[in-house]
Amino acid sequence: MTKILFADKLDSCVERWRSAGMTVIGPVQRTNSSMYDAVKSASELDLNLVLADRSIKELFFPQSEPMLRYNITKSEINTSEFLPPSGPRIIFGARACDASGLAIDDPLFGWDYKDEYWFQRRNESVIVTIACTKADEFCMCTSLKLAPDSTKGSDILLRPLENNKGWQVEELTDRGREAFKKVADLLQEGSDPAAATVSVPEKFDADACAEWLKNPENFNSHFWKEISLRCIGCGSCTYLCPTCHCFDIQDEGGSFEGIRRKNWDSCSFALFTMHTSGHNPRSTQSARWRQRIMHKFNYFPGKFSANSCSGCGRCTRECPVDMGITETLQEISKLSQ
Amino acid sequence: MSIEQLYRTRAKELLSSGEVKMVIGYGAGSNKERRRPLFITSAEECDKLVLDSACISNLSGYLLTEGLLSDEKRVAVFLRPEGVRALNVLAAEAQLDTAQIVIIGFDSPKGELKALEGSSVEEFTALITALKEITPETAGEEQLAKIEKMSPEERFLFWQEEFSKCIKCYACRQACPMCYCRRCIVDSNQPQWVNTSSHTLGNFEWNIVRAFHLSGRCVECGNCDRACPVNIPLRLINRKMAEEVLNSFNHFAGTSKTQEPVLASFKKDDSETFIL
Amino acid sequence: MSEPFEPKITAFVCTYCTYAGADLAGTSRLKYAPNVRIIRLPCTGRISPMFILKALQKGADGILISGCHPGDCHFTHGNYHARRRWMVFRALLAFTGIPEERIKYSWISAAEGLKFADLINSITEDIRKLGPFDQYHKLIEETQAPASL
Amino acid sequence: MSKIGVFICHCGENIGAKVDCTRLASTLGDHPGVASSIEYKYFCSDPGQESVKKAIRDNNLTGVVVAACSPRMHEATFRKACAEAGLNPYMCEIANIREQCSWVHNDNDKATDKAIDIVRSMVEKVKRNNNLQPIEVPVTRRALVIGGGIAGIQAALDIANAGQEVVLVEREPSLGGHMAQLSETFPTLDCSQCIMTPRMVEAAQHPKIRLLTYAEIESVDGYIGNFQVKVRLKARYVNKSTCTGCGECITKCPSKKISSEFDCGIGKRTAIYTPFAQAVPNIPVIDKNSCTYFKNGKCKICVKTCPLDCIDFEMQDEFEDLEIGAIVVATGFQVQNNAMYGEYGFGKYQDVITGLQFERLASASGPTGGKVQRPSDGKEPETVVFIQCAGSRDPSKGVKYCSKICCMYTAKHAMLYAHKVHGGKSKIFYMDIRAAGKGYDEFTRRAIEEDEAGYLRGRVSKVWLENGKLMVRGVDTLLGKPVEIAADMVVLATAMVAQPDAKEFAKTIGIGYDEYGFFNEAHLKLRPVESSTAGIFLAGACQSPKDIPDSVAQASASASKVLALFSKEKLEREPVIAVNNESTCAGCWGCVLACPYGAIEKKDIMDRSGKLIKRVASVNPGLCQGCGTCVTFCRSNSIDLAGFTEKQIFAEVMGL
Repeated sequence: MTKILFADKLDSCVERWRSAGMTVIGPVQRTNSSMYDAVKSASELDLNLVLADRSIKELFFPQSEPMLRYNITKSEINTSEFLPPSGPRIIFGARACDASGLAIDDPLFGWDYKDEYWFQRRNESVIVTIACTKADEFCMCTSLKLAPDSTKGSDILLRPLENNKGWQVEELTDRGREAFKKVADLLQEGSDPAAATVSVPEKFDADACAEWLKNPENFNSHFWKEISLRCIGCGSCTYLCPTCHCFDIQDEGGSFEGIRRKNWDSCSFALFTMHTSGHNPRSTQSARWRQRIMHKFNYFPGKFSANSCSGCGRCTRECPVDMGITETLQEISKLSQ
Repeated sequence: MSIEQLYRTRAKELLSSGEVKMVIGYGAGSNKERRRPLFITSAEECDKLVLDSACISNLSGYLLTEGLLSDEKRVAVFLRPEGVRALNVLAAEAQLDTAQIVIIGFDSPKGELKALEGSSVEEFTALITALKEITPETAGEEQLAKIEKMSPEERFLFWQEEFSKCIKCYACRQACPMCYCRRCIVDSNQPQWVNTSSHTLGNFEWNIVRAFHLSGRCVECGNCDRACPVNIPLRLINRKMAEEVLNSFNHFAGTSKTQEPVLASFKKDDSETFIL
Repeated sequence: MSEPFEPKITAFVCTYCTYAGADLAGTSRLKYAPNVRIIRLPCTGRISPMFILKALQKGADGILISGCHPGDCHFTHGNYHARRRWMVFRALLAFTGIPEERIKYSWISAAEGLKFADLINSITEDIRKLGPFDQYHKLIEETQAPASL
Repeated sequence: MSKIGVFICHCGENIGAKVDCTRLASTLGDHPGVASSIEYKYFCSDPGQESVKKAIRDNNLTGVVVAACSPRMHEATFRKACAEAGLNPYMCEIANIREQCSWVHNDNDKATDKAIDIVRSMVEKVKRNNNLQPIEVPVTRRALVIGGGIAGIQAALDIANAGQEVVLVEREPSLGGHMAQLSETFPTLDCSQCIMTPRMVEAAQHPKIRLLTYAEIESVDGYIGNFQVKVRLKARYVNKSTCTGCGECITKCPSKKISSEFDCGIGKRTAIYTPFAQAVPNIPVIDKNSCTYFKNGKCKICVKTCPLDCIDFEMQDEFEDLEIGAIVVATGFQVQNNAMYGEYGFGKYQDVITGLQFERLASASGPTGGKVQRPSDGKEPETVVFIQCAGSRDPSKGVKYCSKICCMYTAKHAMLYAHKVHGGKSKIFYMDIRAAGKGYDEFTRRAIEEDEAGYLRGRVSKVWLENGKLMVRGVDTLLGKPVEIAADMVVLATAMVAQPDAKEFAKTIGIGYDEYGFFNEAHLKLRPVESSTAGIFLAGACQSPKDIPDSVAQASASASKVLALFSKEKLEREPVIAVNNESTCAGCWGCVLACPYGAIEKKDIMDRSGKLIKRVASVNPGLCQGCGTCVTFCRSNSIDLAGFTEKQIFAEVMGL
C-alpha cells in the first residue's frame, strides 16, 4: 500500500496549499510557450508536457533580478537592497531533469559566497517531481546517469498511476513531508500500480567524453570547429538550460538613480568575453561552443564532482539550427573510442 | 531524377570542377521534421545533402561567416526566393559580392518541391519582381488583420503578453541574415539605448529596435520567427513593416543588388500627412 | 477635486527652425502651457527613434518631434530623411500599441513662433485628454519592482 | 569627477520676475557634480562674465551651464569667456530659460519647475561634453569662376585684383554672356558692349586670371579649400597659340547660312566663326556639326586660307585637372522658349520675336546694324506691340516667378524703338509695372511721358496674321474693354529661366537647386551668395533672375567671400562634425548615401602586409557640416556627432 494523490483531489490540494500561504507553481501554457509559473488552481497546470519549454531555473534565478536601488546625491550614494520574494512555495509537476538541475547548481551558488537570491528561494521551495512516462528524441537524462524518475533535487516524487488517475507519492525530504502533511487528508492509501517510467536510451558515454575533454591535446582539436560550423551564436541553449548559471551585473537607469540588476548572460555571445580593448579571447563561435562543453563536462565536474547537465535536452530541442549537447557528446564518444 | 538527386549531382560537379570551394545546403536533422545546415567541401560528401519541403531556413546568413568569402573563391548555397532577395540586400549593403555566390535555387509552394532556374542573382530578378506584386494579398496573415483591428490598448496588451516572454537570447538577431553588425546597438553600452534586462520594458525596446532596423530590409524568410524559443510571432511585425515600406515608398527589399536602402534615401514628395 | 492631469511632454527639435521658432514665441511673449521640455539637436536628421523610446522610459506621456519645413532644411535634406524614418517608426509604434496620438510631428519654421505656441497648447490639451500613458508607466514600474517569483 | 558651474541669470526682470532663481540655484547647487551654482542680474555684462571666469578658476570647473537667454543669443559670448578662463569653450552650454521659459509661461511655480528641468538636463549633458578643437583645413588659394558673363567676369576681376589667382571657365568660344548681346542698358541707356568689352579684355589680359574658353566642368571633388576640378577643353580645331585672329578663314568659309546663336537666330554665321566681332579671345572655332569637311570629308578651304597653319581637324578634347580653393558659380540663364504660347504665334510668324531678339535688332553690332526691321521683310515696323510676362508669373504655361527684368527692358525697348523709328507707335500689354530699383521708376515714366510708350493693363489672348498685319487681341482691364491692335511686330518679354542643364550641372559640382533649376543659396536672406556647399558661391542669374547691377553686386559679394576664405592659410571650422568608430563599423554605406554633403568616404583597413581586412566609413572633416543624419542612420551606433553625441543626448533625456 502506498499513498496516492488522485488527480481529482489536486485542485483541493492547490487550494489547501494556497490557503496555507504557499505559492503554488507548476508547468503552464502561456501564449504559445510553456513555462513554470504561479497558478491559482490546478486546472491551470499542464501536466501532460514532456517538459516545459523553459526550465525551472528561472524560479530560483530569474532572468533579470533587481539587486539594489541606488540614488546619487551630491554628498553620498544611497542604496537599498532588493531581497528575493519570501514565503513558502510548492512547485508541483517538475520533471526529474529540472529538479536535478537545481541540485547541480546548489554548490555553484554556495561554494565561496552564498547567493541569497538562490538559497532563500531554494530553502522555501518544495519541489514535487512527477516521474516521466513519456519522453521525446531529445531527452538524454540516462546518458548523464540520471533517470526519468531521479530523486535528485526533489522533495516529493510522484509516480503516475497506470490508470492515469493520479500519482503514487514518495516523500523524499522533511520539507516535502511537511508540505504534504497539509493535504494528508486528501491523499489515500492504495495499491493502484504505477505506470512504467519511460525508457530513455543512452546516447553517449559521458565518462569517456569526460576523459577526452580532459586531454589537453583535444583543446585545439579541429573537431570543435567542425561541430560548431552552423552555430549562430544565440543564447537560446544557455537560457533554456536548467543548469547554465552565468550572469552579468548591469546598472540600469538614469544618471543619478537606478537599479543594479543581475541578468542572465551567455557564453554563446561574442560580447561575453569581449574586453574593453576590443580583444576577445574567445573570438570565434567554435571557441565559445568548446567553452560551453568544457565547462559543463570538464571544469564544472572538476570543481563540483558533477556534470553541469541534467539531460533535459532543451539545448537541442529549441536550437534554431538543430545543434546541441547530444550531438557533440555523441561525436566525442566516437572520437574517444 | 529527383530534384534532390539533381542538386546533389550539381553540387558534386561544382566542387569537383573547383568552381566553388564550398556548398552550403541542408542535411538530415535530429528528427524527421528537422533539417540542419550543412557545409560541404568535397564531392564525396554531397550524398549527405537533403532537399525537401522541410528545408526552410534561409542559409544566406552563413555567407557572412568571417573570412569565408575573403579569398575571393566562390561558394554555392541552397536558397529559396527569399534567400535570393537576402543576397541582393546584402550585396546592396556591401556585405558580399554576388559574383562569388552560386545559387542553387528551390522553392516549395504548397509543400511541393520545385527547382528554380538560374545560379546568379540577376537570373532571379523576374521571379522576385513577380513576388513583389503578389506578396501583399497572399501573405496577409489573419492574425495581422486581427491585430490591426484592435484598439491601441488591446494591441499594447497583445504585445506586452508576447514580449514579456522574451528571454533576450537574441536568437532572432543571430538567425537573421540582415543582422550582420559587428556590434549590435543593444551591445553598445555608452549609452545603453536598449535596456539589456529582459523585463518587459527592455523586451519592448529590443523588439521595436530590431523591427525598425529591419524595416525595408527584411525579406521575410522567417528565420527569426522560427528561431524564437518562446514563440513570439516576430513574423507579424516584419510583415507589417514590409507592408508599410511597400505602401509608403513602393519598396520591396531585395529586388536587385543595387537597390537603394529605403531609409537612406528619400523622395521630396514622400507622404507626410501625419506631420502637423 | 483633484488637480487636472499635467502631461509630461518631451520635444526633440532642430536648432535652425523649430528651436528658433520657439525662441520667437518667447521674444513675442506668447504664452503657452509649461508641460514641454525641449531638447535641441542640429537637425531633424539627428533625431533618432531611440530618443523617443528613452523619453517614454523617463515617463513622457507625449512626444513632439519638429523641424524645418520640407525644402527649408539648413542641411538641405536632413528633414527628408527624417520624414521617411518617422513614417516607418510611427507605423511600428502604432502596431505595437503605442498610440499615434501621443507622438506628434510638425514642421515649424523660425518664423512660426505663433504656430509653435499654438501647437504646444493643443498638444498639451490633446495629451491631457488622453490621460497619462499608464500602460507604459506600468512597464516602467515593473522594472523597479522586485522579482515576482 | 565633474565639477560643473551653474550660472543663473536673472536677465534683469526678464527671468527673475518669473522664475524663482534662488530656488533654481539652490536646487541645482544640490545636484551631484555641481560645484558652484550662483545667480546674478546680468551674466552677459562684463562683471557677469568676470564672475563666470572667476568661478571657473576658483573651483577648477570642468564644465559650465549658463541658464539665461537662448544659446542663439549668447552662446558665443559665454564660450569665449570660458576660453579666456582656460576652459575649453565647448565645455560650456546654455540652458534657455528666457525665450523658452520665463517669457512664455504665466505660472511662476511651473516656470520655475520647468527651469529646473531645463538646467538639470543641460548639466547632465555638459558632464559628458568633450574638449573640442576647431578643425583646421588647408586652403588652396586659387579660385575657379564658372561662367564668363558679366557676373563671372566681375567676380574674377575682383578676386584677381586682390592678388589671388583665378581660373575663369566659359563654355562658349568667347567671354561676354548675355550682356554682350544687349543693345543699350537700362536705366542709363549706355551701350552694353561699350561697357562690357573693356571688362572682357581686362579679364583676358589680367596676369592673375587664367582664361579657359570653350571649356566645361567635367567633375568637382574635394571640399572647401581643397577642390579637385577636372575641366574639359573642347576642341576648337584652331590652334590657340598660333592664331592671330586675322579672320581670313571666316571670310572664306563657304558655309555661311548657319543661324547665329549670338544673334538669336536672326543673323547668320559661318561654320568657322567667332560669335561676335569683339570676341575675347578673338580665336575662331569650327562648328563640327555645320562644317562641310566634318560632314562630307571635303572642303578644307580654311586650311588653305590660313596663313599660319592654325587649322587642325585632328584636334581632340583635352582635360585639365585644377587644384582649387573656392568656386564661384556664375553660369547665368536662358530665355524661355515661347513656343508654348501658340496664341502669340511665336515660331509661326517671323515677326513675333523675343525680347532678346529685339536686343539684337536694336544693337549697333547686330545683323541689321541697329536698324529696327521686321525679320520677315526688312521693313521698318510702324506699330510694335510688346507683351510683358510672356511666360513669367504664369503657373499654367510658363513659370510661377517674376523674371524681374522684363518690365524694365520692355520700357527700354519702347524707348529704343521710339528713338530709332520716328513716329513709330508702341503698345505694351502689362500685368503690373515692377520698376523697383535706382532710377528705374523714373525710367519707365520717361518711356511713357517722353517716348509715348502706350501702356495697356491687360493680357493678350490672341495674335493672328491678317492682311500683312499682326492682329493682337487683348483686353484693357483698366477700361474693361477688349482691344485689337494691328501691329507690324510683336515682342514678347520672355521669361528668364535656368540653363537647360542647370540641374545636371548642380549635381556635378554638388550644390542644391530649386524646382526651376536655379541654384539654392545657403540662406535666402542671410547667406544669399553662398551655396549650401561650403566653399562654393553663387553670382548672377544662375541663382534667380537678376539684372546687371544685381548680378555685379552679387559677383562682388561672392568675390569678397572668396577673398575672406583666402585671407588665411588655414580655415578654421566648428568642430561639430561626425566621427566614425572604425572598429564597430560594418561598412553598409547607409551613411554614405544619407549624407547630404558627400562627406563620408569609404576607407580600406589593411593589415601589416597590406592585405585588405575590411572597408569602413570615414568622415571627411572638411566636408562634414554636422547635421548628424548619418548618426541616426547607423544601426550599430558607430558614427557619432561631436557636440551632440549619443551619450550627451541620452544624458539630457535621462536628466529631464
